[in-house]
Amino acid sequence: MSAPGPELMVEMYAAMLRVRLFEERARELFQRGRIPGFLHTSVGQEAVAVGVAAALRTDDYVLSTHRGHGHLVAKGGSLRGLMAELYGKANGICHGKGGTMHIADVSVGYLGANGVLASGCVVAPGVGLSIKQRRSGQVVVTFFGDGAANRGPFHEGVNLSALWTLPVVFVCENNRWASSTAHTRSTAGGSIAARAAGYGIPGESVDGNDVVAVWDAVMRAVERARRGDGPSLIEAHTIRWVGHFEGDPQAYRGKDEVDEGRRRDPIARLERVLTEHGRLDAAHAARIRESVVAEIEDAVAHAEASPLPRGEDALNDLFAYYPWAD
Amino acid sequence: MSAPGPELMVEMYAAMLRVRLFEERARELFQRGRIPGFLHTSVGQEAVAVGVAAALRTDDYVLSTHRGHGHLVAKGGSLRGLMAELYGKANGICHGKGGTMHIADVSVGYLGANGVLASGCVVAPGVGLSIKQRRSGQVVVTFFGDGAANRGPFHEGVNLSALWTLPVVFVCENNRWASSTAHTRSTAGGSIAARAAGYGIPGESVDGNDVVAVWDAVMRAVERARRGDGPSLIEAHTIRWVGHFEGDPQAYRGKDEVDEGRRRDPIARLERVLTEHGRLDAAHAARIRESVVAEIEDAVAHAEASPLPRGEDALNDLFAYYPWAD
Amino acid sequence: MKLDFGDALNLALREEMRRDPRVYCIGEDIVLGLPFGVTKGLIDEFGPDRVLNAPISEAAIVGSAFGAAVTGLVPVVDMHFADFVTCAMDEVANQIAKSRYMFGGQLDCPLTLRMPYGIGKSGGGHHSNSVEAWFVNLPGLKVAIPSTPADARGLLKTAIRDPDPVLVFEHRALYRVVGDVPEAEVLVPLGAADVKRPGRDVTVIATARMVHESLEAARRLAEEGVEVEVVDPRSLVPLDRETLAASVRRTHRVVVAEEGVMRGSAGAWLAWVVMEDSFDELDAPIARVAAPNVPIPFSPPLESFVMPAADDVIAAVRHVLK
Amino acid sequence: MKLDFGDALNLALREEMRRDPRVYCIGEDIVLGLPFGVTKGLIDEFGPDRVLNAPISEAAIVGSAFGAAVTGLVPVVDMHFADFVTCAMDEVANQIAKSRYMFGGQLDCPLTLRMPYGIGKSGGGHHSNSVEAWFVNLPGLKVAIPSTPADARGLLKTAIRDPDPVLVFEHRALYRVVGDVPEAEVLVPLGAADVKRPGRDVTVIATARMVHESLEAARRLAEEGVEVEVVDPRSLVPLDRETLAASVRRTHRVVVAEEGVMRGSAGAWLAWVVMEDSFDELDAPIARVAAPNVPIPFSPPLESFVMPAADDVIAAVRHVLK
Ligand SMILES: Cc1ncc(C[n+]2csc(CCOP(=O)(O)OP(=O)(O)O)c2C)c(N)n1
Ligand SMILES: Cc1ncc(C[n+]2csc(CCOP(=O)(O)OP(=O)(O)O)c2C)c(N)n1
Ligand SMILES: [Mg+2]
Ligand SMILES: [Mg+2]
Repeated sequence: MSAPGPELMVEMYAAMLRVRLFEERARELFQRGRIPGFLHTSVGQEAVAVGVAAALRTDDYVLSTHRGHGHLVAKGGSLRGLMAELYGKANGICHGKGGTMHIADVSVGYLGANGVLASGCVVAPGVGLSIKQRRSGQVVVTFFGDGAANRGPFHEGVNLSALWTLPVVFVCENNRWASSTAHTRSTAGGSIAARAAGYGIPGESVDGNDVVAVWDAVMRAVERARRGDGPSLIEAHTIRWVGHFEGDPQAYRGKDEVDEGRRRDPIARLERVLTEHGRLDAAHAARIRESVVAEIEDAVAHAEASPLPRGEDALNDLFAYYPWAD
Repeated sequence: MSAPGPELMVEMYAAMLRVRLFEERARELFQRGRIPGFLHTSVGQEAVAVGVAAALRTDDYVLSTHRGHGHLVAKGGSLRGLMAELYGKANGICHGKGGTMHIADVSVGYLGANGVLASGCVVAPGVGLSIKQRRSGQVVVTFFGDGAANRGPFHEGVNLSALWTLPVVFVCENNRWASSTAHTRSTAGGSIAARAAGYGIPGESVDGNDVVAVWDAVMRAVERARRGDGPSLIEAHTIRWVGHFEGDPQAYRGKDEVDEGRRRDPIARLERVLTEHGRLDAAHAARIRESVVAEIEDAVAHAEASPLPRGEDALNDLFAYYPWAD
Repeated sequence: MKLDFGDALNLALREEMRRDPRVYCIGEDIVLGLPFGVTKGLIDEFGPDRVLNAPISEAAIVGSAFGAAVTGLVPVVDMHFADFVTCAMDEVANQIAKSRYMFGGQLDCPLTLRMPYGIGKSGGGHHSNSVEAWFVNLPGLKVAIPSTPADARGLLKTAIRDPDPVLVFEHRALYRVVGDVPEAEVLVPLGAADVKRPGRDVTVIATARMVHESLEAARRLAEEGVEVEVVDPRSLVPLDRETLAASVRRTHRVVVAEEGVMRGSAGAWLAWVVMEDSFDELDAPIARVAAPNVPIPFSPPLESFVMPAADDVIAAVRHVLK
Repeated sequence: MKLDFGDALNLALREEMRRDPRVYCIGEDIVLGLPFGVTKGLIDEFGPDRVLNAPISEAAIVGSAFGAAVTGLVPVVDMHFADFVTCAMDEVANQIAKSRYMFGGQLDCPLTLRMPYGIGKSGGGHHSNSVEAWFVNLPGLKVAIPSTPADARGLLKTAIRDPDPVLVFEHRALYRVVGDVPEAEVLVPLGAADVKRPGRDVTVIATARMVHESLEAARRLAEEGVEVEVVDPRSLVPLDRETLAASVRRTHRVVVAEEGVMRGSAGAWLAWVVMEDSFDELDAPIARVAAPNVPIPFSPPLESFVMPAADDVIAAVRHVLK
């Protein structure tokens, strides 16, 4: 296992905080009725998004899920564009057409959240193929949940990527639940990482609350992919602190799991490590938090101030080229 | 490994011969224009169909493929009904509506050939569920090819069956080719049986040209299923002697593979074993062949003599109940 | 009694599960009744053998229901959102719809597919679509589309008892709509349209949520003296062409109102049916109310722009009266 | 020059692959040109990086093409049989059709999906279906449906160059039909209907194989002095409503002929379009020629019974002339 340098670790700390505070703020705004739709946040799971993104270049690609804000924030997406989109504003990154579950920010390689689970698993090999044909040296990461791993596209996408040795990293965020269904009630054999062996590719299970462990596993997978040695599968075990969606009464689980999650808070954990090693002190941590909060408040202010789209804007953006309206 | 009794072995010999001669006859009839459509036969692969069927009860279920005549003949389906259906006759088992790729004979548990590859893999767990709820002690076998194994339903169906410990046996007929695409060019990791481990179920690779080996593996899988211990995956390696479909020029492979197949002819092999052990002599073998030929000729005569459906019969059989034609 | 649409469906499930031990429910998160509460509480009465939470494997959920239906059980599948039927499309289109026919009638397939669908609450492009037109175009399926709690209960019961596969489209926005439901176990047959409001001037043929929007339009138009007849086909396959034609014979003017997009939709089909059956009765071209030809956008002003409503029905009625 | 429909498609692929190194073909068994010869020989000219045999993984074939299309390549997917699009329906309906829109226009998706379809040669229920109606109902897709070798080549070339996803429906029975193809690289635009035969008495709007059946019908009817105008829309999305309407203004009588089933089909949509644009021009109800509402059966007499042909067009023409 290799170790990230201290600067990178501090950056990852800041990035996790950015994801956490962004989503906590989004939850609050949702509860206050500022954000429409369903809202799935990844509070507690930040180490996965950040550990992955820290191992990637800006021009590397990410295919995300219904729970994708963290992936986008970690990848360096515009907080303004994202928050305005969550608000459904005209200058949201998708002009208000996508919203929480269908956001893309192509400028940072973020090819889209997705309302259909596991769909990214079959899109990824095509992105990999394009990378390979263009010899661009990029990689593509596709995220999916423990529940989504049981859909057919997982099988087809992993097989094709392995067969054609494509630069794809499959990252399963195992947060123990698919909505109200426990991982143990959905996944025969219990391990998603173990399924990699059947395709002759590396499959690794990591502590998804340890950003360094995630970063390390993804670094190795990314290096392998860039070398031309093909895909890897990483299963990151983590815990979501909040409901499946905002407003979920969570009748399916006890408080103890969330308590466990909080005890194993990935942000506090990294803060401890950095502090112990003298890489971060209270003043520095406070400065980071301050600047993150400022960024987020800027995004919120921007979103609040932005105009809603006009109804008839619904007719734009469908085609790049269309001869007439029929 | 257990051994079948001598009577059963002779029965399997006769059954393989019945499959072989039925399909050779069907090929000939197809070439002579008596049978319409596409024709996929399993010549050379008979040990799989027969090894499986010999391990099953008549009330056990089979879900078949586009290459399914052998499965049906081995399961004890009516040769008359089958041949008349291949001819597209009104008294074919499906009234001429199904034809080679969509034949069912529910009376022997044969729930259907299928024109869509791997579809049976997701149907099987439902049949298994029904067996379990009805406590009928049956099992269901679903066949699929090495190519079909790369479709999503394989993953979803195996996972669900394993999760719910359903009485399902997944039998992959690996004949090295999916149409013109080599198994090695379609299946990452190379082994389909090895994929079972990822679901925590037994996966076994057998010589699909050895009917006794197939029977034995299926017997164990069936016993396990009937005991309530859940599904198994069996990969039977075999060789098709003929084209993917009747008329296939087979530009993708050399003659040597077919030669290998003929050298490893499952019927000749069992005949040798039986002869060596004094369980079959030339006269007995001749009698068997004679009676099989007679059955087949009876089916052909029946099919030839049967009437074609009237065009407007196309409108029947759609619904069990429909209030009117709209 | 008064029940909302979701509770009426829940009641139908309970009644049919009590009546027939072969009936079971399967879907994602249905034990807790997610996402719309329709299956809530069934687990307490019927236990885990008959109320099955499945993994996220739509092909296996729908495919296995087919396997169970042809071997003695009576599955009721919850598609979660109708949009996800795309993940089980072979199972519906090629296995469920075609097997009885292709096998010469050897197998019945008593399977019900519950399809929660429709625009609303900024669900966005992957959770809001009207896909019923695809299944109207697929011989071998029956398609119900109730608009009221009583119809929802009566049609779902009929669907479950039907020996053939039936898709029941349940509009998400209707689940909490309350209406009268008979105390008795009344079945609503497939292929029986219902005149939801009589009127002599214009026939509005509407489905699901658009029935309510059309009734609202009719109320408003009545104030101007325009009497709109609102006809709800209740099932698209089979289709009660006679009730539609009878209404046209009275009014001679027709609006077809649906939530799907204009192009190639179920409403386009209904408009054709009216044309075919009643061309000579028509005093004006048929008008259609439908969504524009775009996916369903997220942002509320965009979403309401594409979502057909009472105002659109009123405009269409005025148009055919011109 | 004279080319058959399949060779014309092959030529289009070659021309576009020569022109643009980003273009590649993917599908099952396409290296040998299976099943219909369209991709035959491409491997020799373009090599295995641009002619990809995929495993039997329709979702991954179509899904990966989407991934490639939005990141710099130009995929041409061979669906093998259009029926199997059911195995990749989420990829087409939710990813390919919707992403540009949902993402606010951030991504182009220059993807072509070749859809060999149609009844013929006892293919049976899983290899014979007309599924184009589903995609007409799916905003975000363009849908071409050529009938002649020249149109096939010209439309496929346009589809490949189009920045949006285009489905090209290729009728299986047309592959070996020979026709004139220009020497020059002529593109046929989407949304440009073509009058395949002028006539003053009746307009027959027909697609794909039914264009040929309609021309045959027109020839036979001409002997009786009935002049049929055969109009081929060539693409269903976009649709050249103006050319259709102009023809109706000449003839005032319309038949719509397709191979799909009657109920909820693309032809029902076309009939609606004529109604909407030309109601006042119509001197008779529109007639439709389509298959009955059943899956496609195997046996030749059954198959020919459901397969619409010239005789059916003739009957429909006589009907609208009554
Ligand atoms: C194909 C599909 N099926 C069902 C759903 C509905 N749904 C949305 S999120 C979810 C649970 C997902 O669980 P998991 O994959 O573990 O991701 P998590 O929510 O835990 O991040 C479900 C069932 C969907 N969006 N797509
Ligand atoms: C879903 C689907 N994709 C493609 C096809 C076309 N097809 C028919 S048979 C075949 C090859 C099948 O190979 P395999 O599964 O190994 O079975 P085998 O033919 O060798 O018995 C293909 C591609 C199909 N019928 N269904
Ligand atoms: Mg999860
Ligand atoms: Mg094979």
